[in-house]
Amino acid sequence: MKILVQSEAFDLGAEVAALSQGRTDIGAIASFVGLARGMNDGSGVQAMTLEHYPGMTEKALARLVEEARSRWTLLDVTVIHRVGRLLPGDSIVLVVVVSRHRGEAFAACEYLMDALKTRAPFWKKEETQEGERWVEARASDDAAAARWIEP
Amino acid sequence: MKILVQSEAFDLGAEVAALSQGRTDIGAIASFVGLARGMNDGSGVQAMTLEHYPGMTEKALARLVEEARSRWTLLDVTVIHRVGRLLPGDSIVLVVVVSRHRGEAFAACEYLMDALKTRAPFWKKEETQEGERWVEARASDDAAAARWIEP
Amino acid sequence: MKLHVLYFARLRERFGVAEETLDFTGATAADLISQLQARGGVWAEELAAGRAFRVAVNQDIVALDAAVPDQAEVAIFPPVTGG
Amino acid sequence: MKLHVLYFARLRERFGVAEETLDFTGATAADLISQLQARGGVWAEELAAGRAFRVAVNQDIVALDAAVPDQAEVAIFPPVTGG
Repeated sequence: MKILVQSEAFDLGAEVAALSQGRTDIGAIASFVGLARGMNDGSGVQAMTLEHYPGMTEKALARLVEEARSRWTLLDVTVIHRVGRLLPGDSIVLVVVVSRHRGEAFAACEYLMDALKTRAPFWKKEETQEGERWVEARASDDAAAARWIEP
Repeated sequence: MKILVQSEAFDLGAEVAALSQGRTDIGAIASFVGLARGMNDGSGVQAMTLEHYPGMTEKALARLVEEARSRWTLLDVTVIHRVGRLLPGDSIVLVVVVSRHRGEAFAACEYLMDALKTRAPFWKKEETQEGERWVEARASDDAAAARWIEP
Repeated sequence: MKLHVLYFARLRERFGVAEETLDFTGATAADLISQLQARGGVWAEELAAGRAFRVAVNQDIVALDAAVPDQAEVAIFPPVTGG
Repeated sequence: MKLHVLYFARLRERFGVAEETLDFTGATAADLISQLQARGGVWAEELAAGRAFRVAVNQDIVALDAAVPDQAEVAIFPPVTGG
């Protein structure tokens, strides 16, 4: 398990290779990369700044990964989230899950993204033509996270 | 849309970069890589050979991608499937989907893998200690594909 | 009419044939399967009712009641196992 | 007792404070929110009932009825928007 919060860019290929190289028990690698878009809610976005809660962030991400590992049989997980100022097209977040079978890798990867969006202490501020604005939480993210709550 | 059937290895990082570089409209990149495992159904697998139906394969994959694009709003898709002899740890298949929002990228990526497993003409033959054997189709793959059939 | 028939994977190995051109007097994929079953031996065994195989006509997987046009490329193969 | 209180994102900007140490005589997170609301102005406005904010005690998000122990690190912030 590797969890990083960093300002630097990450390398998807290198992270996947680090998880899988030299192993012959992995059948499935599911990965997700989230990128900063140049347009959001109808406004051009020139840049965004990601703030976080140092100390809690790593702890919250580790908990989400542990939850995923208790739900599905996973072989390894990497989560990297960037902070600081990012430009449109820049990568923001990476989640890679490796497992024997694809169903588990897909489910855990999507679960981690949905959980991260609602439970990890990151906040986005966008720079637009109309000035700066904090991104508001989305009801669609709450709905996505709620899908995983077991009855 | 890029669809390739090839014996050569592919490079996940390079394929993702080719889809996303220079764009600022992509918010989500979901990708899947399937690997050859060294153990299957309780037997050690020394190697496998992937056979396909040249001509139909590309056509079948293109149809699956078109189906995914008609179901979800996607920005681009890459599918690469290897054929020939592969060793444990080697990559077999790559699916990358880019879209504005993560829900669509995840759904389309998983849909494409489930559909490919049941509808694209590839066959695996494994070399084990007990000799060669053709891999049998799995009921779990049929069940996974059936999830996407709309009522 | 003439058909070009292809076999893949386990069926190719069992039949010992990768492709052949044959005369066909039937109308549907089921008629072609019956014609091949009539060869007996592994043909009768592998194409028996209840055995899992797939038929593609001109590179589309079809149901057994599908029509087979003249000069069609017909492929017969086991359920697929790629990915 | 003493609490170390942190504010993030929009709330940090609105309050003009990133962190402070304060005396607390209540017991729960709701008591702390009441104490801060009593400052009036942006505090009363942003922490009013019905406003969306989150409270973490010692780096775990908690409900407002959660107990706040002495020397706790309490963080108050808007709903998160990362990823």
